[in-house]
Amino acid sequence: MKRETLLAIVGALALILCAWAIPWLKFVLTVALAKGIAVLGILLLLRAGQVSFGHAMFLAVGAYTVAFVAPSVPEVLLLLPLAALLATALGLVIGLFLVRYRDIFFGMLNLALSMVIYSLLEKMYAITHGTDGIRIAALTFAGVSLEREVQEWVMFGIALTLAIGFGLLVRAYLGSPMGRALAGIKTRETRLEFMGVSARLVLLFAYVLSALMGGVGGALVSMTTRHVTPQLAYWTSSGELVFIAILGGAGSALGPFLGATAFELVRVYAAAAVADAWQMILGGVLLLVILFAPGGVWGILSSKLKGRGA
Amino acid sequence: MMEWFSDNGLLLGLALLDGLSYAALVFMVAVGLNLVFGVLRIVNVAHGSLFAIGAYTAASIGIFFASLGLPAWAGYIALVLSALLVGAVLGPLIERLLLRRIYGHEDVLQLLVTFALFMILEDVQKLIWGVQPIMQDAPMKFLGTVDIPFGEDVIPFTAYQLFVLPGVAVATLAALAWFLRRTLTGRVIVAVTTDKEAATAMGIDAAKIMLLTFSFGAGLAALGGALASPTTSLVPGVGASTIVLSFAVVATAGLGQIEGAALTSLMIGLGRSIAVYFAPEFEVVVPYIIMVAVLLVRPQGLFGVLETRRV
Amino acid sequence: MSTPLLSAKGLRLAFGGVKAADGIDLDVMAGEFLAIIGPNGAGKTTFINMSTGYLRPQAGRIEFDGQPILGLQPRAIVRRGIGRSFQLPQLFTEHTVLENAALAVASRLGLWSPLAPLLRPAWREEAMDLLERFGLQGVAGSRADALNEGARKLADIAMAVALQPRLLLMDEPTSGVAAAEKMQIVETLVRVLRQSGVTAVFVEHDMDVVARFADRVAVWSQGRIAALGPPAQVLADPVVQRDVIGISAHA
Amino acid sequence: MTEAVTRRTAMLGAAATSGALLFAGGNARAQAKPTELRVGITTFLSGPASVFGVPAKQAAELLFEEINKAGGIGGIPVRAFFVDEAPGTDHLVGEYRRLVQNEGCQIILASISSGSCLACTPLSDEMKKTTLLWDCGTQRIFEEGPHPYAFRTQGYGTPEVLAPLLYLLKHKPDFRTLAVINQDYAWGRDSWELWKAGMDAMKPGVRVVAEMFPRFGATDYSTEVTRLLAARPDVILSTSWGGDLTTLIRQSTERRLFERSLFVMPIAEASLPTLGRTMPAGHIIGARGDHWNNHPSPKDPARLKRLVDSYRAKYNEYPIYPVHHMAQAISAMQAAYAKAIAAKGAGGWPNDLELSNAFRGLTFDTPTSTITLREDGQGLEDQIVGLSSFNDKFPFSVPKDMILFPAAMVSTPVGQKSTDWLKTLKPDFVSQVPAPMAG
Repeated sequence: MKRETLLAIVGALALILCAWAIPWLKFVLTVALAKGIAVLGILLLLRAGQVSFGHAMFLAVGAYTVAFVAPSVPEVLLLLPLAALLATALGLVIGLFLVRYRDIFFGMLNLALSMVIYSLLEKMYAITHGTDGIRIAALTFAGVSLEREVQEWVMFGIALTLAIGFGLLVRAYLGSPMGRALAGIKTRETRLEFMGVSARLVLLFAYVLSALMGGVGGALVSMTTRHVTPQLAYWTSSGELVFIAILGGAGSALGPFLGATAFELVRVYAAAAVADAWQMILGGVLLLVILFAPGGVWGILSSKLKGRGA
Repeated sequence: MMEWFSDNGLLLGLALLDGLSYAALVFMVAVGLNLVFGVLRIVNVAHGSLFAIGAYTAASIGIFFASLGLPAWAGYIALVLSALLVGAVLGPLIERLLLRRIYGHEDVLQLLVTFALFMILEDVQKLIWGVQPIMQDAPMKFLGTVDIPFGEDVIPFTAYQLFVLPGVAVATLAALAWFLRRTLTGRVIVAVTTDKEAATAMGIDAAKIMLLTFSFGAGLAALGGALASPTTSLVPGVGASTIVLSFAVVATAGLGQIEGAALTSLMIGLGRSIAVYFAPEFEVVVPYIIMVAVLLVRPQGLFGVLETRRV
Repeated sequence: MSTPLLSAKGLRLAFGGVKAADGIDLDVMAGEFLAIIGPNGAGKTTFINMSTGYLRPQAGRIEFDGQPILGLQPRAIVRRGIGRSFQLPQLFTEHTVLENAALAVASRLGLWSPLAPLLRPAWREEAMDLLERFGLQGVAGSRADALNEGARKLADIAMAVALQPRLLLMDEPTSGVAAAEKMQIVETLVRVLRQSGVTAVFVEHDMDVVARFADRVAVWSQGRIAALGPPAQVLADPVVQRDVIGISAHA
Repeated sequence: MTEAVTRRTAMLGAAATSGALLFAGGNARAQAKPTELRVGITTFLSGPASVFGVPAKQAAELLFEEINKAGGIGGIPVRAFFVDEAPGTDHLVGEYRRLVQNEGCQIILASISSGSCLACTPLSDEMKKTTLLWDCGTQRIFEEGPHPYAFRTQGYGTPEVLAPLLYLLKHKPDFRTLAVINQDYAWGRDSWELWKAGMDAMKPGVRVVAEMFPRFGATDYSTEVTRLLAARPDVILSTSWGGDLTTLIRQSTERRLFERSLFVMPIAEASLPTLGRTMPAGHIIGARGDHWNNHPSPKDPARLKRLVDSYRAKYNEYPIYPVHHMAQAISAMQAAYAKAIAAKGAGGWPNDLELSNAFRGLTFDTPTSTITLREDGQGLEDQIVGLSSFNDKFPFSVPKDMILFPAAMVSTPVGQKSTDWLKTLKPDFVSQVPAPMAG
């Protein structure tokens, strides 16, 4: 997988260059990286043949953790692990129940639970300020308060570092016995049981890991946008995450980041070009990808590179 | 407990009436989605858009009829026309041009194709019908109201809500049950739902059945929208909120089960209206709580058949 | 061969009115090859399913190595040393054959490692070695769904063997395999199992296979064991010949 | 490959505009006069709130066209960059950055939704970019902290709720029971909190028989209507708007709820053209301001008529309050630029700080009145409330017996929190309510 490594390095450098050359894109790219981390979780579950249509709930949990705790502890280095921890805990609780289900039931139960969380965030107005959402005041990094420009760079740097870290982790995981067993759930779940392995436990581990990454992604999104709303947990946000996974391509741990970058860029440029029909453009792009490049951006890139190498 | 009932019994009765009509609307949307899922094995996210388009079309035709000076009952023709139009034009178009290309692909791709379609149709609606609320309530007004006694008071209900909505839903359920069990085409649809491979092996033209079912489902979605249109204002985004609820119904009902869809809709309708009276904070989460509770007890859905393990 | 490895006593199970097990008593001795024959619907697979925890008998008891195993999860039974293979091979179709084997090795040696690769040198070596013993080294890199039926059957059994079971229950290991390959597959199988010292119970319809490889034969009929003994003796029994072999030859 | 191409085009696009950015932005360097005045406008272009967002966008397009025909602002043409609020805050704050850093917008007109405003306003502090909050009504903005670069060019929740409350107290002082049915989101909750605080202070003892917050964007209120019919409150308050309000009114009318209870609908105005003749008469309606189509004595009748006529001619519909709010923001922008340019002298162009200073304390004309921006950035806009009625001039309901509430009377004083201030009101505050307007 030399190609993957090469592409990852080139991609990371391109992102840094982009963020440096076009200041406002730094923000967009930070969000893209954050979402990419969350989409890694979708990718894991896709390997098991399962589609979570409610994964945005973990993003929301991560984001709201930051929003609730930041007023008392505005420290990025503490907030991130805390958000990850809470999302992981929720993932574990929900996961224990959800791993009993497959296919549409798995997808729809995720959707239902995310809608419950969405409704709670919206309904508990006294605590969450409803759809207004919560503003996150300036944060400190290792105890230092930073200026806006520096802070933006720091967030970008953290997102990129975590993206690389989680990307490597997921890559290793997918090649590990647990990762390969996870992929086995898609084709022959019963065999795992015949080998003395609990398929549910295999799936649960992946689910909890995906929740963790969702929480981290959500925390990063909230620290970047500095404002959280229940919209984060709405079902269309979950749909977006699945969209990104397919756009980027499920074939590689690089896919989610390619997908998230492409998604955010298409969205901002579509919004800039036709402010009132951006949804249609995104939908069109998605259709084209599915019909003509089901391997996503990763599929296109890797076949190009392969062609060149041969 | 008894005391609570004597205090709130009358209110509970009112909640029942409201719940019924709401359940009818939920059922009309969900049953089409469930039917389509049963045969095509695709969760059609764009079903909500078809609902919205059906509603808008019905309102447009109704307004057009009114401008021609046709009497108020012509509004009902508009409702049916809209469902027929969507079912006969949009349904086949979507199935032939899009869905057919992705049968047999991974579930997630099939799901996303309809998600993409949903995104596109959301903007299309806006381009056609604009953003200002559209209302065409002639069919509701035509039938007037019925006074329901409430202690010494009376509560007016619209006859449309009390009779037309539940009536159409029950008729649809009965007609569907008859169609699926008593007609050849219906039985073929059931056969494909139960075991597509076996059905194809028996020489059933699956492609034709899928086209038929999808168009039929689209028509049902549109009919649901058309029926809802006299009672509500049509605004952008009405499809998105409708579809989530239908998802919950389909999963709770059991895949492809129309009776399951009816029972689930009833539970959701009643649960919601009771919540509005006694615990308004829970109104929004009621459908999901019902869904989770049902699936905890019956993992395959209310009427679902456990798929046998192929060993 | 004094104590039985697997001991079933008075197993009863009915589905509706059909008696799939109607008082099954059977002892499987350590080291033996026991063939199960009988017409379709006689309850052969039901016996395997009960012994591996997939079905729970309504009455009776099953002991493995002197310990009761009824009520245990299938997974737990596997870990105690009862392996199983299937009439329809259960492979991870999108994995390579090598990965299939390595996953089986991993599930014995430690599947729960999320970071080190599955195909780490030691496991790859063991998996390759296993495939070689089954003559599958040539297809190690192919995707499992690209194999022919015979190779799939062998791979399926290889995965069961990788778990190093003491008892292996095989459901029709030769069904669906081209006649020309059949004997060769069984020979491979028997050689590997003998080498590994695995006790085996297998459901089989081919009487030549039974006659040649089984130490004992149990004849199933309507949920009961109609006859039990060495192949030469049982297969020669006229009742068995009429009721079982006649029917199963047609089946 | 496509990835690389996307990125490349992105960079090219950015490079093309970053030239403009270099000259337009930055407080440090001397401000050269740009070739055009770029205005970023965030508004709802999709989703349920686009019923407000799209008319406002149309108004901006109409007015910018007029301004450019008349020579632009300070001699340069104005150009609008629209951004959709609907995709959510995380997207919007990125778009705000794009507008400022990439498109080189010199001023931003931000947001319909309170959530968007609360997210954009702190950005205006950080990026030191003058931002006009052109429509959102949340009282939290200026009451929870100063925002030196943000200004609200219209009224906000407190006067918009207090004026109808005072009207009610004057119109039907003897009511005993009240029910509320608001959309379940910030405005629905906040407006009820404000109303309750004011009502409990000025008329203690009113029994609240039902508090309902149906889902935002709900399509069916039959259960809520039944409950209201059964509860028979004297007064029903609803601050809902858009499709939600029209649905509520239709379902209530049909079931004669309007005959049992007096409705108070502080932002009914935007729904009246849609409702046409189906809107019941005799209920209290507000417009989030004083800009009614039948304002009996507008300050500049010709200007009001011109706005209404040209908007109707172009879009074939009557303007609703978001149109007026957009027009107010644009008027404020024109006035502030004129003031700032005059202060710089000939040929000068204000930098960000100078521009924002020009807004502080600014008084500008609207077709119906004048609005002054207080020292905290809040605009003082008069409120007119009346009873729904019909006349021959309009094919839909318009108010009669209108009362004009001067902005200063119904707005929370600078430095106080609205709920605290409302609690200090006394029952005799009602006696200060002016007499209905003539006409």
